[in-house]
Amino acid sequence: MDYASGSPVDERVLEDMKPYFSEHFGNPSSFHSYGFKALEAIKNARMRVGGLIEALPEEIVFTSGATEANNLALIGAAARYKNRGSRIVISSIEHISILNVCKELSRQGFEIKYAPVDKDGILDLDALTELVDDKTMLVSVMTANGEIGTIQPIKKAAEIAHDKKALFHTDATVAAGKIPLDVNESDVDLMTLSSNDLYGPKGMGALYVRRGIRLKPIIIGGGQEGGMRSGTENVPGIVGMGKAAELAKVEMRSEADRLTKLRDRLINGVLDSVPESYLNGHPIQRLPNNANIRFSYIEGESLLLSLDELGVQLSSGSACAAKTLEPSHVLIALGLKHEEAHGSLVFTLGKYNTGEQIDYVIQQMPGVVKRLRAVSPLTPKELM
Amino acid sequence: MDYASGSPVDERVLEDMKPYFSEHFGNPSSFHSYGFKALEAIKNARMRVGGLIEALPEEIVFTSGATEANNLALIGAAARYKNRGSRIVISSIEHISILNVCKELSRQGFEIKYAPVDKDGILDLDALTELVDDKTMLVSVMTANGEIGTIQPIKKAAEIAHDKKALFHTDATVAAGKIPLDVNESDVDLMTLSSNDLYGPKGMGALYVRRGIRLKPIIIGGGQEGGMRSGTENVPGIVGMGKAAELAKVEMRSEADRLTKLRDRLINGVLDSVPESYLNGHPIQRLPNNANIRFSYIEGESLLLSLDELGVQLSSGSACAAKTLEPSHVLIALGLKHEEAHGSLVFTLGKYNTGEQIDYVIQQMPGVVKRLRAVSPLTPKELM
Amino acid sequence: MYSEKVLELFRNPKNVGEIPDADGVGTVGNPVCGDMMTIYLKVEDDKIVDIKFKTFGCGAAIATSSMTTELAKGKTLEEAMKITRADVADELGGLPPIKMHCSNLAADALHEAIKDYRRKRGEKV
Amino acid sequence: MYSEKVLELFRNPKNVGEIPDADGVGTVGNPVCGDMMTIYLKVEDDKIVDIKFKTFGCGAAIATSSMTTELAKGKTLEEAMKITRADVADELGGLPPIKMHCSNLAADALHEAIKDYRRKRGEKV
Ligand SMILES: Cc1ncc(COP(=O)(O)O)c(C=O)c1O
Ligand SMILES: Cc1ncc(COP(=O)(O)O)c(C=O)c1O
Repeated sequence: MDYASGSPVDERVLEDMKPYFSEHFGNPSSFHSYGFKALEAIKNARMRVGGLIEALPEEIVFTSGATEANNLALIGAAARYKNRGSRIVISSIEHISILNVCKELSRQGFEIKYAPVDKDGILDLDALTELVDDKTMLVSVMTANGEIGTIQPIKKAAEIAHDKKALFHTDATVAAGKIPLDVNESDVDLMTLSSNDLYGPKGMGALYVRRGIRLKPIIIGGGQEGGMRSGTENVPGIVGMGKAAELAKVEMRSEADRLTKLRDRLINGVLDSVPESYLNGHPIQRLPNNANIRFSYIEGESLLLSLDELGVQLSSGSACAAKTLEPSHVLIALGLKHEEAHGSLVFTLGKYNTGEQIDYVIQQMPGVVKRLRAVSPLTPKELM
Repeated sequence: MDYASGSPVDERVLEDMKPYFSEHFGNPSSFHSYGFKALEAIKNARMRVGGLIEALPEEIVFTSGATEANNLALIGAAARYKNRGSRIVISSIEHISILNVCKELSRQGFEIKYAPVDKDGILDLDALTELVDDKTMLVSVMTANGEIGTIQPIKKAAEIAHDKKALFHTDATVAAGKIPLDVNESDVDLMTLSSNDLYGPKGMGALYVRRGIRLKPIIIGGGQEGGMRSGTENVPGIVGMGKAAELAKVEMRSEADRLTKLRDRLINGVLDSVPESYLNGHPIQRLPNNANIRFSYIEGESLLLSLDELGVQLSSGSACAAKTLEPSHVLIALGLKHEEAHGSLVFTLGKYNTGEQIDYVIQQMPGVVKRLRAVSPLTPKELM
Repeated sequence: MYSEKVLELFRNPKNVGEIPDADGVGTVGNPVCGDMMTIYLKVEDDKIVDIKFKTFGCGAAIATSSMTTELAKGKTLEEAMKITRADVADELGGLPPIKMHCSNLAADALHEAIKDYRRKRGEKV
Repeated sequence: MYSEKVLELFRNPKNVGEIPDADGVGTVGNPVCGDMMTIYLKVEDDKIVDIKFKTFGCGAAIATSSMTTELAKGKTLEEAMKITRADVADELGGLPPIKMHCSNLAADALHEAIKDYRRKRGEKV
C-alpha cells in the first residue's frame, strides 16, 4: 500500500514497450525507416499523454521524470520570464523538488513566498491572493499532495495568478490518472506529469507547456522536444507513458470509485479499531487512493518495520524524507507537532489492492500499535 | 548499420530488467523490503558500471542519458569550480550536447576555446597545450567520435589539463564497450557513459565523478545519487545499464575483433568498387565499429534514402544534424569542403551485423552511387 | 516521412538529363548548401516542348525537380512562370516542413530558365 | 537495510518496561526529534542487577535499547560506563550509517541512568 513511491508497470504497458527495446530500436531523428517508426510512436504517445489532460500533443515535453519536469518548469520559466518579475509564490506543501528548486532560485535573486494551507492541507486562497503581487512571475501549486492526498483548488489558484499576469504551474504527479484533469478548464500554463504514477515505466515524465510559452531548457544538446529537452528520446519509455496515459483515461473513473471505497473502509476501520488514531488531510477533498493516519505515542519507522514484517509495505511520508529522518514538512504545515508528524503512516492504494488486504491491515493494526505503545515512554497508562 | 543512433537492447539485459518493472517495483528510498530490494539492485548496477571503466561504485552518478551526463559534467563543474578560472577548452569535434552547453556557458561569462583536430580527426595536442592556460577550469575531449570513429589521445589530454590544474572530462558515449577504458590509467576526472550504446536501455546514462569532486546538480529535489542528481531512480533502467556494462566488459574484446574485421572488409570493399570514394577519419585509430565514407558529387540524404529502400539503414552524420540539414561540423573540422561533407555516409556496425550484410552493401553501393551521380549536375562526364 | 509520391519520383525521376542545345538554362542553389539544381528548356511558340533537370540534393530535391519539370512540360512560358512551390508540394502529397525549401528551389530554377530564355531573346525580364 | 540481529531484537526486545522503584533513571532525546529513551536501573553492590527501558523511536532505537540493556545487565557500574555506541553497533552486526545516532542514544541513556544513581547517592559525577 505504498503506490506513491513506486508502482508496478501495467502488463499492457510493458507489452506495448517491448518491441521498442528490440525490433524498433530506431532513433526518431534518424533518416531511415527505423527512425520514422520511432518518430511515429512518439507522436502517438504525445497524443495520448496530451489526451489525459486535454492538451495538444505539441504541448507535451517528455522528460526523465516528475522531478526533472518540475525543475524545467520553474528554472526554465524563471530564466525566460524574469523580466516579468522576481517573485515566485508556491504552496508550503510542495514536493521537495519544487522546494529545493525554489531555494536555488532564491540564491539567484528570486523572492520566494510560501502560501499556507489550513489544518486539512487545503491552500489558503486569501493568503495566496495577498502574496501574489504585480511583480510575481510564477505561481506553483500542486494539484494534489502525495502524502496527505489533499486536492487543491488549482483553478482558483490559476485565476489568482493570471489576475496578476503571473504564469501558473501545477505539479500533477500524484493527481494525474486519479482524478480528471483539464488544462483548459483549469487554465493551467505548465503541468508536471509522472509516468510511473500512471503505471507507466519509471524514468519518464512530462511537462505540459501551454502553446506560446517558451522555457529555457535545463538539458541542452541536440534540440529534441522542440528544443526544450535535449537527449536521444527514450522511445520505449515514451511509448510506455503514452499507453499508461491512455489506459488511465479509460479506466480512471471506475478505478477511482473502487479505490475510494477501499480507502474509506481502511480509514474507518483503522480509526475505529485503534484508539488515539487520527486522519491527516481533508476527509473528502482527497485522492481516491490516499489515507494518511496518525498514531499517538509511537514513531513511524518502527510502525513501517512492524508492518513490513507482516507483509504490508507502507511509507511514513515522502520517500525522500525517509533519508533525512526529518518529520514531513507537509504534516508540520498542517499544524501538527513534530512528535505527531513522526507517528503518521501513508497508505497509497493501487490497482492490485483488494478488500481482503484492507481488512488484513485493519485486523493487524491494533496489535502492532499496542505492541509499540507498550515500548514507548510516552504512552499513557490507560492505553497499555 | 546505424548502431550509433540507436541499438536494440540485449535480450539478457531485458531479462534482468523485467522483474523490476513488475514484482520489484519498489522505491530505493522507501523504508520497507520492496525498497531495500531496489536499493540492492542499484548498488549492484553501480558496481558493474564502475567496473567497465575501473571506477568505484560510488563514483558513478546515474543520469537519464549521455546528454544529461555531459550537461551535468560541464554545467555542474563550471558552477562549482568557477573560482579556478573562467576558461573551458574543448575539442572542435565534440558532440552537440557539449558544444551547446559551452555556448550557454559562454553566455554566462566563461571563455570557450576550441582545440583543432588534424585531417584524420585526431586532436592537435600542441594546440591544446597552448590553449590550456592557468585560468583554465576544465578541459573536455571526447574519448572517440561517433561520426568518424577517431579515438583521441585522452590520457595525454588529461595530462595537459592537470598540468594547469584544470579538471578533465571525456565523453565516452560511443567509446565505452567498444575499447577498454580505465579512468585511473587515463587520469580522467569526469567521464560520460551511455546505456544504449552498450546495448542497455535508452533513457539511461551515467557520469563518472572522481572521488573528491563535487558538482552542482542540474536537477534538484530529493537528493538522490549523492545529491548530484535528484528524482526517483529509474530502477529497471539502472539494472539494465548495469547488466549491459557487465556484458560489455566480458564480451568487448572478441566482439571488437569481429567488428574490426567487418569494418575493414566494408571500407576496402566500398573504396575498391566505387570510384571517387574516400574514408573519413583515421584508418587505424578508429572505433572497431565505425566506417565513414565520402562519395563525391552526390548528397548524403539521397544516398540514405536509396539504401533504406534496399534495407540498409545508415546515417549521414550525427542524428541531430539530420534535423538542421547542416553539414556535420565534425567533417568540416577535418578540413572537408561543405559539398564533400554533404556526401558522406556513416556506417556503425553492431552485434547483429554479419559478413553477408557487409557484402550486400559492397555489392549494392556502386549501383546506388552511379544512379545518383547520373542525376547530379556536378558529376564529371567520365564518371557517367 | 516522405509521401509515397515523393518516394516514387525519387526512385524513378522523370526528365533527368541535360539538353545540349537548350533555349534556356536556370541554375539555383549551390553544393555548399547541400542543394543545387539546373533546369534545361526547349521552347517552341512560347511553349515548353522539352525540359530536363540535374539535381544535387536530398530525396525531396530530386522528387520536386521531377515534379516541377512534369508540371511545366507543354505549358506556355506564362503559365509555367505561375507554377509555385505550393503547387509542387501539393502535387507531391505534401512535404515535411523542413523540406519545403527544396520545392522552392525547383520552381525557382524553372523560373530562372524561362528568364534565361527571354533574356537570350532580348526581352526585358 | 537492518541486520538480522537488529530485526530480531526489534521484534522481541528484551528488558522492556519500567522499574517503579529504580535506583537510577536516565532519559535522553525527545519526541520532537523522533527519538526518546528512558533507562531504569536497579543497583546492588555497584552492580546492575536489573535494567529496563522504554523507547519512542525507530526500529534501530528499539533494538539498540534492548542490546544496550542486555550488555549492561550484571556489569559493574564502572564496566557499564565503558559501553560505547560502537560496542552496541558491533553486537548488532552493524547499523546503517544514518542510524548510528540511535545507538548513541541508548549508550547515553545508560550513562545518564548511572550518573543519576551516583548523584542520588551523593557522589560527584
Ligand atoms: C507531488 C510530487 N511531485 C514530484 C515528485 C517527484 O517524482 P520523481 O521522483 O519520480 O521525479 C513526487 C514524488 O514522489 C511527488 O510526490
Ligand atoms: C559522442 C556523443 N556524446 C553524447 C551523445 C548524446 O547521447 P544521448 O542523445 O543519448 O543523450 C551522443 C549521441 O549520439 C554522442 O555521439
